[in-house]
Amino acid sequence: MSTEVKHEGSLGVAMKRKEDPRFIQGKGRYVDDISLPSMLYMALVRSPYPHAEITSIDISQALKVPGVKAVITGKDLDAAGLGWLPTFHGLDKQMVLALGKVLFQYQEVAAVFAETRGAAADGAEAVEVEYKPLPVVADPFAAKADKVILRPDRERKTNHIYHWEVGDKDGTARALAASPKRIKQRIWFQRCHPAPLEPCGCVAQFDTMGRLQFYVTSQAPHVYRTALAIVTGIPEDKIHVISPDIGGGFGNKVPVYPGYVCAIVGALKLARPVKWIETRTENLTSTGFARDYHMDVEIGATAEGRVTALHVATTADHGAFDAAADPTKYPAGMFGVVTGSYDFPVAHAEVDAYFTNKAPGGIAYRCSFRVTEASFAIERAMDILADELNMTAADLRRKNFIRKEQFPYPSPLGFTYDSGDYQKTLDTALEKIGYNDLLKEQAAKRARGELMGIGISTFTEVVGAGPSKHFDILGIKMFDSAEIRIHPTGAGIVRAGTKSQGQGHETTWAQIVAEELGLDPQNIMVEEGDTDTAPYGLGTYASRSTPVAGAAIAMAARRVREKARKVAAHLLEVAEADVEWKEYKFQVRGVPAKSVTMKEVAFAAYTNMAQNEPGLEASYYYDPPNMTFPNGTYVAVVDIDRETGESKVRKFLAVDDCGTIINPLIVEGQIHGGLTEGFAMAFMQEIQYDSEGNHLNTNFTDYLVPTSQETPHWETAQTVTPSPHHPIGAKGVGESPNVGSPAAFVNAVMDALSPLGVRHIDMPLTREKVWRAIRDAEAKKKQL
Amino acid sequence: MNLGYSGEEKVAANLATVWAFLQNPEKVGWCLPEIIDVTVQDPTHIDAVVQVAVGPVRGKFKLKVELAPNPAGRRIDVKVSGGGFGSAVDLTAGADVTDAADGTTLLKWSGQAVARGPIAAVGGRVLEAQAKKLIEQTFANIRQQISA
Amino acid sequence: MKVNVQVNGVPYERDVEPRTLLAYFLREACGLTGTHVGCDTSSCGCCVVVMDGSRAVKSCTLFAVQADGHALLTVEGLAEGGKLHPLQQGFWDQHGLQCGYCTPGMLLASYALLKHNPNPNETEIREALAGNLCRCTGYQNIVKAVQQAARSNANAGTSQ
Amino acid sequence: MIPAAFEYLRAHSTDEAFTHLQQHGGEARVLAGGQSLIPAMRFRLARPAVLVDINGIEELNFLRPRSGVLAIGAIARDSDIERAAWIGERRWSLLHDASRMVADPVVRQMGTVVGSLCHNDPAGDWTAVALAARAEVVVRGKSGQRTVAVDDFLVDSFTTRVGEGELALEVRFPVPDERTAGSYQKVERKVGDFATAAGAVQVSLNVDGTIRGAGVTLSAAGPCAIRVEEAERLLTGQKPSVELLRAAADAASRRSSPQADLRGSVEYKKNLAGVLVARGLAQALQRLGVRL
Repeated sequence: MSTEVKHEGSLGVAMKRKEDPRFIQGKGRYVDDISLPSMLYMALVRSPYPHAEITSIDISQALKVPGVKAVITGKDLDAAGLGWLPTFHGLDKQMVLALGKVLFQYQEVAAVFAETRGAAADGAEAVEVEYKPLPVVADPFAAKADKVILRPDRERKTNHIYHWEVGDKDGTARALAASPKRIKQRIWFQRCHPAPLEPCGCVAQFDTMGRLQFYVTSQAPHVYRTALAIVTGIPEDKIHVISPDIGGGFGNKVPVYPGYVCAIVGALKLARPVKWIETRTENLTSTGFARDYHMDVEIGATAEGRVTALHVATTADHGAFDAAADPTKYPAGMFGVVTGSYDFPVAHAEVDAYFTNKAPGGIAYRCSFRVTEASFAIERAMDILADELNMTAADLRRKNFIRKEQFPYPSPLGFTYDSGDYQKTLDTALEKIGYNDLLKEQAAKRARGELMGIGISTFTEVVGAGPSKHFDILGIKMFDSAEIRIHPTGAGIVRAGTKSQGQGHETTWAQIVAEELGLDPQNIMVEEGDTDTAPYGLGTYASRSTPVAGAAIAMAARRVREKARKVAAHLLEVAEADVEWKEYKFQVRGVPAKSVTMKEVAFAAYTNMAQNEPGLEASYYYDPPNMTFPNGTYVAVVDIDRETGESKVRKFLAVDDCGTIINPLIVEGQIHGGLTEGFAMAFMQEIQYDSEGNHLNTNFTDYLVPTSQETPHWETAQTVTPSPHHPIGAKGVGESPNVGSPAAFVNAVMDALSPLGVRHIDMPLTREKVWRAIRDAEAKKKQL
Repeated sequence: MNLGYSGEEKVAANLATVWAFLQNPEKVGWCLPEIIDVTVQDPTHIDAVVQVAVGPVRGKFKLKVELAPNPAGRRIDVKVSGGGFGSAVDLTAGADVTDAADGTTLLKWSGQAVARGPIAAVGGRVLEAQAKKLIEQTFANIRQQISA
Repeated sequence: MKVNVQVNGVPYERDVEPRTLLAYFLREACGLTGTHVGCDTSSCGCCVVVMDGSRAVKSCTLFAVQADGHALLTVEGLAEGGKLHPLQQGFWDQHGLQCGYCTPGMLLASYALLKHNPNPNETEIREALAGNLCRCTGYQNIVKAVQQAARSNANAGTSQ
Repeated sequence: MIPAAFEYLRAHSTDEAFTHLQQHGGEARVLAGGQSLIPAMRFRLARPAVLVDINGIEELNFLRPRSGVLAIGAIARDSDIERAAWIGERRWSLLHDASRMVADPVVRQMGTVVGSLCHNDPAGDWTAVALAARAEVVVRGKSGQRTVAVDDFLVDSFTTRVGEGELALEVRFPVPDERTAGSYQKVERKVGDFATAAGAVQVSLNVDGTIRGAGVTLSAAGPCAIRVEEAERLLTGQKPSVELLRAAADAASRRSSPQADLRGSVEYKKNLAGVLVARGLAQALQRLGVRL
């Protein structure tokens, strides 16, 4: 029947992205591009004080500003039962607009609605708020003392939010005590902000039937719909959430923010559409921050360098509300992956979180819930241990890797690692970068007093949340979903519960469907982000799209295939059992010449289906049996300028193992981007507060996002160890470079400084910190 | 941001004259630089409006001023808090008042400014200049006014 | 206040407040939403457009009234007759974009660069694009995209 | 973020601009490149009632060497200098360096040298450069035009000799001779940031290889750009040597009186002042073919 040439397959093809033509021509449609007739603009009044009682709010002058239509305050919302908003992991709530007092600088105090952007800003400026300053708690260690209780609204009158622990406490203590070698280090992963270039924003409108249409920068539109239904009491069928094109998310666009609720209230109250687009200052000061973990890491080892035990005790700064977007059962996310790539016989990890007068958050910034912190802690600590044992960083790692034959590997902190070949990945990296030559060069330079460092990070992360028995957000299990429809001509559409923010789903999802069905990916349309059409899914963050939704798509495609098999049997005039799927088409078992393509079957499914059900579509809700465990080896080479403290990253190689690669072009792009954010955290990015609780990095002049000039040149390579439990063996990659690279950079700088006896410097490694460390170390040497 | 300053003014008047001046809130209020308006609330509290003008930055700041003259302790403390530009500024300043015995009086002052909000975050370098000027000028004006 | 501008060769006359920033003028008064706004401090470059043929400017740090009488090029005007500009083609071929938010600004800053330096090396490209932030790509593929466009221009014997 | 409303006046000639400025006095600001002013207006830290736009004044759009001076008009852009045909000449190396380090490459296509001098940010680039090169600013006031040496022009942070109602027309850099070279050294946290510390250096040699004159200045080292007179004195008349450069650098470090901020502590910035002056001098001398 078929004479078509063999389909080459779509998996592993470096296909150009299908979504790009609209972006390169300025035809993307982001939230701020949406203008509705008679739309109003909203601006927020924010507190200059980090902790203060609100003694009065005078809106009378604001209401006189030309163009201002209304002003709402916390009191108005509270009266309507909208004073508070539950946070995503369900353990706390957050004020929508300040009620009685403010708890962090730039907290939302009032919302102004006006005819133009300018009038809204004029109105916000005219709102007069009087504050009575209260004592400020600006760091979590001060919060522990409970001298000032920041959240008297809570049942427990303490700043302590939770204690979480995992592993064998006593066993770990015993093993540590018995270890001949021990290292202990306080490692702080500084507060960061994802700062996507498009700030958060929304447009809210109630249509003539009273149904809410809500355009919003959301990484998880379905969860928003459910959350909004719960918060506002609007029935869920009357809420339509649309995530249009999103200009980067990185975890920042997972939580529901107070501004969204205000915009909806304004749209309802004024019966006009309302647009709210954050300013960059609002983005950096009030929406979800990440990290801020103070980790005391302790490792025990034998004299020969075999690790015996790991203990990590963390103090976490969560800000004024516990708005961490973690799954309910995991207040500290996947921090339990802190044993990393190493075979620790026993381990214990604990996290204590505190309220402070800082912005709320604790979101997963390009990270699967606290994996970045965990990975940094273990990779940094292993280097400190290597230094202590006088071993190279590579040798210590080799000695302690989980071996290939140990997979599936039950970690002492409760995960079952799916697959990996850490030794091979490390060897590939060291050979490719010329590790031995670098060591020689370094020795020669050290002899001349020059500071050159080589940093290695051999990380393992855990992504793809997650199996329903463990993972939920607001009670909703963390499955994901896909619906596939194949049209008569063999073109089709796939809809998923995820939402791309640049990851290229319109291309990769099409490739998965095309691979499974032997169709042309160019004619598989991908649609996401519209809750009226997409199946319910938990969204895109925590590297869960490929591990969960990617699997759902493959499984839905296989369901389509099973249905198509029946039609193929009819066309081939054989029993269904005699039809096999081979080389991207259906053929009669043992008779390759007798075959039909999916395209032919698709047409028949609508025109000649015989007794079969017409049409060709299927859906699948995928509940992953396990997480996936991408891993890799990163090597950084740095040169340090003694006089200025500048660290120059001369060379960087990333060898990633993310399992099966769907699109190498996109995988490489994800790695470049993640490495750049890892570089940013290692050297530049930090959200700082002074002791008075003032936010010091409120815009891009002080929150330092690297430009093309600071960013190093990246080299990449891959090893492929498929995930055994994922339908196509893919593990996810978007976060690996961001999770694995900070330690490589910092280890490189510390390696450069090790001849001076410098052991650890907290990120970001600014010029001054490095300069100071060198100067202090030299002064100390002189004294000796 | 947190800024600290100090300085000294020699007033060509005796101690009694100086204290008489310092205990008059209206008079002290008008010593704030670029002052536009002073409203006396009570003997130790005034509301003031000052014009801020440094480089491109121009605007009005509404200030609440609390005076704590203490002739016995030979000291005057001033607390200023206020706002403008969606920001808040708290200034505290104090001066030790000593009789120089030659008919003049010495004001040894020191002050501290804390700014919050966009003015500190964006206008940091501008504010630096302004806060210093505000405190310095206030004491210089006090000297001039008393001497006049 | 009346503003007359040529945007992508098309005349627009609009009446706006003097405080209207050029970026919002293009987006809201002209309906050309390809030009984006990503910050308030002239740092991110999402709003870059080309003025008078070869000057890249940040349209969020310019008032619309200042553009009166000038010619502007925005991302919407790069393709001609349905054919992508070599820079657009380069960004697509080399995977020089992910979320797409910085892309218009990157394209126009690159356009101005190639006007002044038709054959830039990697260092020169990285220097010239340092006024534009990208959070997704790590810049490397953007460099490759600009190089591809430069080669393509050279092959076509033009410097468009 | 949207600025507060203002009245916009476009000037087509210096006379017209001057008339507007005289009429509105302190209520008016000149809009040249706007790259510092407009962000300040967006944050509403600046809220001038009137903006006098001078970008349309063609007579101020020049960049030309004439009778021993390089005159840069009030609306000549930073990028005009970066791209000028003659900028690659050794004598202009100080300007050349700086023209590639001011702000970022797009901002430089609007930003102006004269505007930057008038803004007088404590961490500005052109202020230190103009000081090292001993430039002068031409200001139009009520009593006509006057020329002000940059040393005198820079009064205090954000304050210059341009009074209310006045207009700065151009800056004049003396054309250095053949045996002059310079260097601009800047440490910044990233491109587009203000300097953590910066040093501008310009050195002229005598035929015998001794230093005829030197300009050594610092930015981000005080309320506004400062001249390191001690370093200039030390260098003048001497034969270049490693020790001499060290001494000049130490003088720069001592003279530097920076403010601590997010960019660094006083101690670190003072260290940088010395390091950058040493590097700048070494580079300027290297450009003159001097091997130390």
